Amino acid sequence: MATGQGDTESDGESYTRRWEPRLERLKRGWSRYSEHNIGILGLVILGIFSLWAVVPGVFAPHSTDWVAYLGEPPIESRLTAEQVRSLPHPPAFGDPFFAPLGTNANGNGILSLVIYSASNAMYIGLAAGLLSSLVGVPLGLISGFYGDTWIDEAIQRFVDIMYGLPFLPFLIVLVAIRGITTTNIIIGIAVTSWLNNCITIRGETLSLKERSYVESAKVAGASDTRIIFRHIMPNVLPISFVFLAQDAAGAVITQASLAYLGLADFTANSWGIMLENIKSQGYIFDAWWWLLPPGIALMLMAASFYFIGFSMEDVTNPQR
Amino acid sequence: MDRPDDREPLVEIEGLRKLFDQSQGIVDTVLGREPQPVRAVDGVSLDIYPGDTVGIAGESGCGKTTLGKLLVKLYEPTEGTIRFDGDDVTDMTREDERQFRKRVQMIFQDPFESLNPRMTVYDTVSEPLKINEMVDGYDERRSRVKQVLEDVGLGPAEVYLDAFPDELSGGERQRVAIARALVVDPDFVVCDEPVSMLDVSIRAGVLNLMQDLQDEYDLTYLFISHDLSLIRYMCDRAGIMYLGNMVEQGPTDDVIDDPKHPYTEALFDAVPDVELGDDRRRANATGEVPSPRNPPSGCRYHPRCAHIIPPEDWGGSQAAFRRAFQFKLKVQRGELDAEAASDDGDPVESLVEQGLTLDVPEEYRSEREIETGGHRTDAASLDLPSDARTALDEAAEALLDGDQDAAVAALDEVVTTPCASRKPRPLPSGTREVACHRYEDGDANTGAIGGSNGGLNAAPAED
Amino acid sequence: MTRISGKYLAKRIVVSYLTLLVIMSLLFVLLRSMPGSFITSMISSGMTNEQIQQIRETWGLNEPLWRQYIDFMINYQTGNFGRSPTYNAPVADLMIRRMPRTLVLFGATFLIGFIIGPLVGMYLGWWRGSKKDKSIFSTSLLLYSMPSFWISWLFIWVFNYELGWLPSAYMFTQFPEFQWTAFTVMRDVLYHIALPIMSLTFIGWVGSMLIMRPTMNQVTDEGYVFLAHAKGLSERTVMIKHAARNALIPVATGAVVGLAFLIDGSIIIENVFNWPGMGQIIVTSVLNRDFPVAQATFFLLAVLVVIMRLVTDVVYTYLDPRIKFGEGE
Amino acid sequence: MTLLEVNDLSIRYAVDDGSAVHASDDVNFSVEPGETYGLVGESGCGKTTLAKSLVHLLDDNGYIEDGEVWFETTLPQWADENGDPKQSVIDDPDKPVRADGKTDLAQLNSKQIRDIRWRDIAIIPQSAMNALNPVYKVGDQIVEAILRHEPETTAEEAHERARDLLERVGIEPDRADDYAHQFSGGMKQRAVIAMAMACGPDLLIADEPTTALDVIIQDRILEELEALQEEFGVSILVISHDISVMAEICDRMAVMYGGKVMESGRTEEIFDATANPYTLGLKNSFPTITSKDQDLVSIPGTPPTLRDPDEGCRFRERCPFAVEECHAAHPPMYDVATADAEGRAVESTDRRAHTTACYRIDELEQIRTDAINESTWTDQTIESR
Repeated sequence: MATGQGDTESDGESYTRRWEPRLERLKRGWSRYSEHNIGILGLVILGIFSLWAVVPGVFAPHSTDWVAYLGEPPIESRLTAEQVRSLPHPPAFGDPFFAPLGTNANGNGILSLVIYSASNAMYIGLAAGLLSSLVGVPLGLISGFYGDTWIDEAIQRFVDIMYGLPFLPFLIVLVAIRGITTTNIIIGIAVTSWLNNCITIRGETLSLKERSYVESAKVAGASDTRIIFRHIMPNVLPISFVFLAQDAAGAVITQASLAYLGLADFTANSWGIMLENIKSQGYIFDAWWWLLPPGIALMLMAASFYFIGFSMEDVTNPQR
Repeated sequence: MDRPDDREPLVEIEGLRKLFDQSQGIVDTVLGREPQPVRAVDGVSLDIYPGDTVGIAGESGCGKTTLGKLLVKLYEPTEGTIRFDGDDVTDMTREDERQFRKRVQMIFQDPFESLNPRMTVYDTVSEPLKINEMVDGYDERRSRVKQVLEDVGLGPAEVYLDAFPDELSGGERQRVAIARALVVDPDFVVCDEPVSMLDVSIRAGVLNLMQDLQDEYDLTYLFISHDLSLIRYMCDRAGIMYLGNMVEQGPTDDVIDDPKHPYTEALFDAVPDVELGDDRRRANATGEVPSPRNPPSGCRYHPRCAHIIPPEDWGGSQAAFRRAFQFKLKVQRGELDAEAASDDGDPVESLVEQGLTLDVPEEYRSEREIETGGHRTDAASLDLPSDARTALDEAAEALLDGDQDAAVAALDEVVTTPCASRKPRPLPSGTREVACHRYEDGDANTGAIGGSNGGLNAAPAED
Repeated sequence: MTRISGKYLAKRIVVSYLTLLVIMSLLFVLLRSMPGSFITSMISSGMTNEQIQQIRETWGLNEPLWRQYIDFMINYQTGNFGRSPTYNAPVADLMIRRMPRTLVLFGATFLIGFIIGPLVGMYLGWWRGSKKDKSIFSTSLLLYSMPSFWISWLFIWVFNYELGWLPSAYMFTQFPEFQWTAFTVMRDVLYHIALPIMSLTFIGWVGSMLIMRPTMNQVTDEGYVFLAHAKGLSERTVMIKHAARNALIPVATGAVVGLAFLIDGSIIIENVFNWPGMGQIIVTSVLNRDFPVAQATFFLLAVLVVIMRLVTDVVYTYLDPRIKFGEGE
Repeated sequence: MTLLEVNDLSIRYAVDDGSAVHASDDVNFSVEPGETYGLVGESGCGKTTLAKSLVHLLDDNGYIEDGEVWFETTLPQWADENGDPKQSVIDDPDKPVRADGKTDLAQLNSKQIRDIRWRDIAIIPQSAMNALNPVYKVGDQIVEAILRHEPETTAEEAHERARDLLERVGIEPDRADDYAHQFSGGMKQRAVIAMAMACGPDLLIADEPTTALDVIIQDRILEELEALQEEFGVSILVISHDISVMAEICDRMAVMYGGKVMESGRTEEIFDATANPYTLGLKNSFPTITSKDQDLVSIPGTPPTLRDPDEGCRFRERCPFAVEECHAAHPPMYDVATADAEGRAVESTDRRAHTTACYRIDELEQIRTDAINESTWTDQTIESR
């Protein structure tokens, strides 16, 4: 935008004056958001998971290579037959070792594994959510802004066809073909999850561009890019954040489902893989301390994204 | 109200037409569906002189807002030309368009929608300056914005500059919208229902402000409103639109005090007024506005018109013809069929009596209509010529046989009107222009108009 | 109530068919772009040269690519899905046996989910903002966040492992001690399908609730709901007959999304419960590199989605009398 | 005998921050049988709230704080064979029924009021355009109302009546089988009116009955309302901001501002002997179609928010005639006739008389003269925000 450079000449004071009302609005938005208990709860949960993801060592009692009875690497001795038979070991608090959520069949601490896996889920969720926003929002904006032209028609036809694809089978085939890596899983999820994003943003854009403030910008001679970026995008972005959160939640669950089906990058630590392990090693009904924590962690991670998303939706809903 | 002839019009509109296509998907095109466009503006000509306030009035769907948006180039016309200060607006270079955008602005109806909720008052008002690179530097821009805000009565401006629209009342918002329009110091402003969303006690303030600003900024207004009393208050000249056509235009006081077009007459009769009290006449018009997708042929208003013109060989009265024509319309629309005939008495008579009723206010109804709640009228008391009466009976019989086409055919011979066959041209009549067949020939039918220049109507305006 | 013109229906069917053609082309491209040769993945070590040649023949791999594409498209439209190397049987036969099983599971959960979801959504939307709404809504989001295989395990654990009430796998009792009659078979299938359906609907209903709740809430502000109250109708009548009936309209469109969710869900559930349907086979075939099967399963699931979308479209027109497809307005 | 008697009715809206919006405060008025009574005022003055509260149709956060709504009717289960309340009900102190047979609607619970709605008091809502349910046939929606309140009616009878009602308001009876989207705007409005008359109510509340309509149709609808009133003797409570419409159809009216009644009386009295600064200001501020060269004067400032308002006169901040006294308390209703005749301020107890809420009623002549002057309204420093 060639028209925006005038602002640089202003002094610092006028900048503070200009930002004040915006801060004020943010505050008001926050106070509306914080009316929702689940919104706060979502942020708290996500906050904890973020800490786990960034500094897992602070929270985890031991590393992921720790083995029951033997301790942290380097490990020189081997487990006795009796010790092996006691695995997976239920929660133990110091006797014979410290593992508050027990161990898996290999003797690794469940709590540590759960904490160290947070970063993987977080990464997949945010990356897939962001990616699908990055595809869906611009396409939705363009499709809506040029509504009823061939551009719109082409994008909508494409979306239509993509909706005809069964999501998980498509993902399975895609991942099987392209190779099972975290990146491919993220791309696979994003390839299908941008559709809702695009459709909603398009609908919103279609209605926004009929607003008279958009028309008066046109009368003033504003270019298409100015109208899209200055007048329409700021008003659809909050909604796209809602979708980002929901897509992130969906991505976390989808990744776990793929892991369950055996389509996961088994070099990484993830809750889905922990669950796949309990199945493949046959301890589903024998080791609740192994079955429950990763599932609950998955559920809470996805739920926190949903909680945030739906609370935000209420803030962005102009009706209320 | 006579304007000096040496003035050049600021805006000249000629034969302006705007059709909105229904959106057509690829598949529709493949399957060969016929598009049926909405004829929003359909052949409007109008001159606007500098310093004037020209009012455009009409019911919803008459195309007045579309006309306004065409004038500020929000829409491209399908046909016709708009000249602004001598330059054709539809065919402009980039630089010309830049100049045009500085000189022409628009104020919108809904102050709650016309301001971007995420921009402060300063951002909103300064935007046209930024876009058109009119004032350099933040500080100059800010002082220009302040000055305009104070001009529109939002003073001290400091209080408002950093406010967001949702912190302002409706009246304040509309003032901000006016400030945004005026900040580039335009020549011509289109005002689309600028006060219709405001409270009565606030309205007058905004209207008076607009009048003051007109002098101060040397403005020409196009004032669009459905509220005729506002048009009267604000405008020097008024144009009345109906279904995309301009049916009458002229000096406001003349148009309102002595409406010539039957539609204008009905429109003004319909406005309730504190001062008239019981003396008020109601609007003598039948039915409602038809769809602009499929408007009536000829004069768009003829199906509702009280003064519809009978054919030359019509032996009866105009009032009788109007009823006979309503009969025909009802048959065409399928509103009259065998089921409607009552069991008691002659079914033919019953159908004729129903078909001849007029859907008008009570003061225009026949006695029988008032008695029956508007569902029957007395055919015998009407001055119907015998051939028409025969045609009506024939049509009724055809209806009883369930043959709608035959019924229409039976009426086509006798019940025809020039109003339906060709479109009236807007012709000068006294101080104004009226598009009505009654004013086309000095010697025809009504004689309602004296000394009209009959030379102009040689070629019927047919499209 | 016939509001759908034949012309419109024809148009929708043409569009659906075109969609399928594009999906098939996509499938063709996907499978041909696999790393490594397409054929190597289908050849197992024990195959004779003749068999390999036969595979090459069936897949027309000796032909140029465009020729392969055309053959593929024609074969698929005539129901010729090729032969499965792992099952050593025509893929079509396999599909015909498996498809009904998936449809039963899928149909049942779809129906139950789309009854419970809108009902709950109706109540929550009507009482939006109440304590009940808040607690039920957040609980349902928690459910929605559960991986379906995990919740299935929990169900199996409780109802099979601990209580022993319901079987945890397969479609029939493996070594039945009862007489095989239509009735006992039905009962046996119902007995086996109970847990899969429970697990799937436990999560599946939330999707349609999420659409119903906000639309229901919007509808409460409509003039006709106000008028229904003003007419003196009971709250229940207003809620169900006037509000919910209108709020259902967008749910029909949203059903497409819920549908995709349920298909994904049933794939997982079939694998958990060893339900011998298409969801199970698509995973095993991909993992076993049995591409003829994977391809056909994928295709048929796409057909299912496309048909269901067609159905929701038709349902939509019945729900909303304002929509009269295929004519001027 | 009055049909409706509203005494000291106060309505509040609860707001999130714990304060309350005083949508209407100590409002008194009464409606006679067969009369058209108007509540006129700008948006947010509480007129719609007031009307809706009569039959408990407020939004969820609205509630009746105080006051009585006596209406000439009784619940079906409290009625004897003549439709009058049984003596035992009148004697029962727990039942809000008076000896003259009126029931206090404000005290009915939400189930009881549903029996009153439509049967006794019908509403034509503000947006009659979307008051028809799009998914049901128009006729069926009328039938629904009939069957609700007259369960002994058969479906065929109800259908027949629905068709008659439509025909009565000028719609082809066959169109009963059409859906709302097949109706034009004017027809929808007529259909809602037909529906409102379905159970023969005694009072019709018409909330902005013509606002969304084009002027020619508006004209016809107003005529239709007048005709219905003549035919059925129904009383109409009209709510509108459009003073011209009100002047045309109302017998009596109350001018409302900020939740209070500022002036009430017969329509001619209010227009010809205006006695309140607000009404005077309002008259100054809207154009009429008949007068040439008018000068409009707006009332400075904006209407109050009504969030926990103070004690003073609601209009004083915008009133050029405000004096010290106006800050202390909102004025009571004074009798205008006495003030005009004797120049004295006498509180009025007669709610049918022409009354006004202004302390300076004793200087009425002077106020009227000054109010015409534009400078009276512009030459004052009133904070605009």
